[in-house]
Amino acid sequence: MGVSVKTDGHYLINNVSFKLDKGECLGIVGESGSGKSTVIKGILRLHNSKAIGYDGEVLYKGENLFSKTPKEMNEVRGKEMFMVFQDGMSAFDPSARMGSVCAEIVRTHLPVTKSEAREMICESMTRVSLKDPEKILDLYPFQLSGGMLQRMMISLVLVLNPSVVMADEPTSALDAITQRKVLDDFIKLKNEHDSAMIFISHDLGIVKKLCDRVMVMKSGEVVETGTAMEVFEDPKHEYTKYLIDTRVRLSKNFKVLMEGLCREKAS
Amino acid sequence: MVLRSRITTIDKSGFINNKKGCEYNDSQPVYYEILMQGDDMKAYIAKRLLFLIPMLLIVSFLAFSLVNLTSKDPAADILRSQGYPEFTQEMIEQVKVEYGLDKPFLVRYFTWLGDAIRFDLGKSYVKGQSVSAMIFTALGYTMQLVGTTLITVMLFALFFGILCTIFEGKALDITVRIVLYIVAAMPAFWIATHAIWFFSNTLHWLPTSGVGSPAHFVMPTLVLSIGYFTFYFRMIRNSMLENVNENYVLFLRSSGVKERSIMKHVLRNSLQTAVAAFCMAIPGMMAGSVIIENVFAWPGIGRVCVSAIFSRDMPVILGYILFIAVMYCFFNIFSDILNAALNPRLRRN
Amino acid sequence: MIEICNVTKYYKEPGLFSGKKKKVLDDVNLNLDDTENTVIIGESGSGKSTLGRLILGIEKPNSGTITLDGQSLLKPSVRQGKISAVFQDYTSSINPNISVYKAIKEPMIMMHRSFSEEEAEELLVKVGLDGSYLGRFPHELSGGQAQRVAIARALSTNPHYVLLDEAVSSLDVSIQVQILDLFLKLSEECNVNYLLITHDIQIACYLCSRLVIFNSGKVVEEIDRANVSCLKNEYSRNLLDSIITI
Amino acid sequence: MVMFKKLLYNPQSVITAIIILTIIVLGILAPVIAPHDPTETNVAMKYASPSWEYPLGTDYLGRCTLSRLLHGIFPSVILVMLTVFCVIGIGTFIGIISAYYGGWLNEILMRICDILLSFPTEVMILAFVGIMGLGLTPMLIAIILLKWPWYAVVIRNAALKYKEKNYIYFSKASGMKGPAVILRHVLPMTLPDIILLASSNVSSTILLLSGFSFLGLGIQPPNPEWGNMLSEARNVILSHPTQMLPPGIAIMAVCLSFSLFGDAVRDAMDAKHISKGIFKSKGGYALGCVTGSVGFGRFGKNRRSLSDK
Repeated sequence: MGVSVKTDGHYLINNVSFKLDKGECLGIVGESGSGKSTVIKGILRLHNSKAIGYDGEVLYKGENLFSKTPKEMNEVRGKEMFMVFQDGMSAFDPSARMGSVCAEIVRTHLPVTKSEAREMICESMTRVSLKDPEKILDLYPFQLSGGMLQRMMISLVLVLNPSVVMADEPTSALDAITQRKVLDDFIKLKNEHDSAMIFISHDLGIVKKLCDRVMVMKSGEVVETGTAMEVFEDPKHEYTKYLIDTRVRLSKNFKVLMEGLCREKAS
Repeated sequence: MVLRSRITTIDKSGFINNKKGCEYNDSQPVYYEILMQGDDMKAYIAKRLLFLIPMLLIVSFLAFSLVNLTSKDPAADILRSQGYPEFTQEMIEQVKVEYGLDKPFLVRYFTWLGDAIRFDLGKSYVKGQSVSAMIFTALGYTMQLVGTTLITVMLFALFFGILCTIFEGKALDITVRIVLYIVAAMPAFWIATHAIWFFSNTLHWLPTSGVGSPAHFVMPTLVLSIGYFTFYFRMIRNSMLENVNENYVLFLRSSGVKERSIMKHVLRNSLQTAVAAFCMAIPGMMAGSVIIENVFAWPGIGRVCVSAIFSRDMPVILGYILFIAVMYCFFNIFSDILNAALNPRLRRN
Repeated sequence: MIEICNVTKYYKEPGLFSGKKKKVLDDVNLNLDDTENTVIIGESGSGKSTLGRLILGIEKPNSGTITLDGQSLLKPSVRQGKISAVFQDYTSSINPNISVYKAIKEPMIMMHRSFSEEEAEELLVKVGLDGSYLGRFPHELSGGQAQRVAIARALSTNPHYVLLDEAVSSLDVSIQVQILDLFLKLSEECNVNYLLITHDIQIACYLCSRLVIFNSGKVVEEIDRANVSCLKNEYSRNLLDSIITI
Repeated sequence: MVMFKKLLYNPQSVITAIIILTIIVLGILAPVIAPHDPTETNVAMKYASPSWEYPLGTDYLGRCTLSRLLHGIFPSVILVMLTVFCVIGIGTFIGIISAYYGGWLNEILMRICDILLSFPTEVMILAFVGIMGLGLTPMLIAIILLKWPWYAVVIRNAALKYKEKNYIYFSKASGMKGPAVILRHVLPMTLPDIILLASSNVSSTILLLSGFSFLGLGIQPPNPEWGNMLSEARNVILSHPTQMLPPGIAIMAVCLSFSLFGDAVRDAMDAKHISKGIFKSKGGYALGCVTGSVGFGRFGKNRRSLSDK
């Protein structure tokens, strides 16, 4: 699919095209301001400002999302494509209990009663190792930690079972340890589910661990696309090389030190 | 990585600062200090009410000393306010004894306070009536006016607030805002006078002033509403627009929730502040209706007070000040409690 | 040598009669050498930034002492010119109302030292900018540039210690590396020692040779960079395991 | 300073500022430029229509309306502005001190504010007029004594969001003392908030005081003041409805200019600088404008949510 988002003639992202197959995980990397999240917001047409317009087309199961009516779009959102936000704390209505918001989202797409929806959420919450789900559902978002909120969104994915999961920097607002755990949940989600995934991150390490294919973006344009292997082992474009090089240099010291340990253990 | 910095700032402002220990066993729910529920809420209310006592003492003392210490010769004032153009020393002595002015200041304060607790605010110098009776009779009328105004304001502000949020930037929104700008800059009494001239004297649709029929309510209510309406309209519109751009709206929308249901979430979040502010508007209107009551000859407390000022009737003025200040204190606490009940985030403290 | 002895810090909850206290730092003991760069690693809410503020003398500890070469750091005269800082949030590290030159000059005003534009320009060149930035305002700078100006400002008094409170965390990775390299270069040129506060072990290992792991207001473990793989504490192990390398 | 540049290029702020300045100058020069003595009566010419001699006509005693309007600027606008500036000065001082130093000083100052805030301005104006007699002075005194806590609370909230900025930490770390930090950083940063507050409150105070003058509690006739000019015109509204227009329109123009100027200031303030806390207390500004009263219950909340440890 190809996406362009422009505002008043000035392109925020230009000529971004990619294809996502069933069960595939695409990683979008780039530095801040490269237009990563604009792409997925554009796919779902979430920019509500009148100044922002779209060009091109997003073909999903043969249909162009850009030519759908808002009503049809609402059926695609959530049910077909679910978006995981980067900051759980602000993504949930601050004055509603977790249970009511989640049940509302589930009931928008599935013909179930409130209590059934709640049960479904509880069940999927245990699958992402959230203990005591009943109690969590009675709390407000600000009473939960960032990691737990991120998992709540993953459990919504499990309930709604969308074909495409889009994650917008879902781990970057978290502490290191929690980040790792949430990443593990995403890996589990990818392995156990047949949904396709678009994973946005500025952290090349995470993308390398999780994604099958990688798209590198720079100031609104795609610089390089390829399988994760290709891009990380043999980057074609200067910018990709530069990104990978700096990232490698950053962890070089640490890696050397840690490898020292491995060698010691081996001997 | 920008996000991380945002989290830290939230952290500093005390929103999510109660992380218990480290998070490495994250699968165990880390319950951030659970808020007041049930008993805690009661404790909060009790604490706030307890705080009211010293507050009321100070307020009453300030009011009493303000009225009593500024007058050089209160007894002469009393006589003058009772209409004696000239008076002898004897008369002054007699008045002093009659009104207890010969006693020391603090003794007078505590006597007055003791009486005030029993709703006895002394007697009017001019009419000789009990001040509390005067205030309570007038209060009935003022409360009727405040009640109708409050309902009008709420209905209009909500209606236009929501409408203008939905049609933000469209002709309707812009027109409403321009009109409100101009109306808010006009003095209320100026509008009132013109309304009387136009609707009563020219068209003969509505009575000019006084109380009696429901028709008497129309003009005072509408004129009094104008100022408050501008404020609440702006407040509702601002907080709704602010909420519309919040992340949770985007999340709900990205999950395919219908716009109407999203609007409910937005409303609930943006009305929290408005409800508490509506609550504070009640004492505000009681005090703010002074001018309108006088223009429309509405026999409320504001009018009682203004006529007391012209006749220098101190007990009435003092009673009025005390009454409004006490109302302010009460409603302030009430709106705090209401806010805490409505907005779970605030219950933390 | 900065010595931190038995430092405890509470924050009182707001309210006149509220007696509730929150312990942020709990009996912290640390010695910061002036021969090597030290890093304090901890997650958000672990109290590491509070420790940073205590070292800068901005806040007072509730008990315990912090001394610089034996003298209490709470006296401005002791710390003036010797300890400086670079903070995380580049948008707020320079007052948006004043120009770069004025910002760099600020620490000098307190020390009643003159500071010419040439000296400021020299400093800017040192941190990889040039004289044309002197008249600019903070909103005209990118994140990396703003952070460079903040570094120039921190170095203007020739301090022995520079506290880096998450100084690179809000930058993009490629700029992070640039700034970290700049730190390493300046450390040799200007003879400064860094005290880095961060949540990122990889950054820590890049810059510093001594690691202090910090959790819920306590020092969990102190270790040399060479032995980072031998961390023993459960929390530190967890932290280490969570690192994603490339 | 970016803000002032923005204001300079915004027609809304430039035009309103020019109007306000012109009115002030006219008010100061009134004795010189007014065509007649404002108290000089000319019964033969009462209710005269606008003419060359009386550009805006005359009132029921044949006094020149234009001269009365011009002379009314001083008590109706200039005195009110001076009062508001005075109040804001006190409020800024207390607010910034209590935000910057925090601790018990803050607690005491804020409790004092809480107590004074439980007297609504209208009531205290009535009380002061009741005690000190009719006139403008008791009203202005009441406003100065009663309004500063309100400004102190709002400015404190504004200052609090700058208190934890890194440049302030840096200044403190490099040994700068409290007053220097306040003058160098905190005060310039809160300045936009203060200007916004001042411009929106001058108009509310003008409206409030003209209301009381209208009731006859303010400046006593025959001295001209816009409120009491309206009060005199009201008595003859049936026969001469146009008498209400000049002072009413004057009040409206002044208030509109001030509130439009305030809005331009708000637009010019960088959106990034307006934190959540001040957004909420923005409601408070307007509440003050309209009713002269304060929803200080809500400020309490801001105070708590911007907890100062």
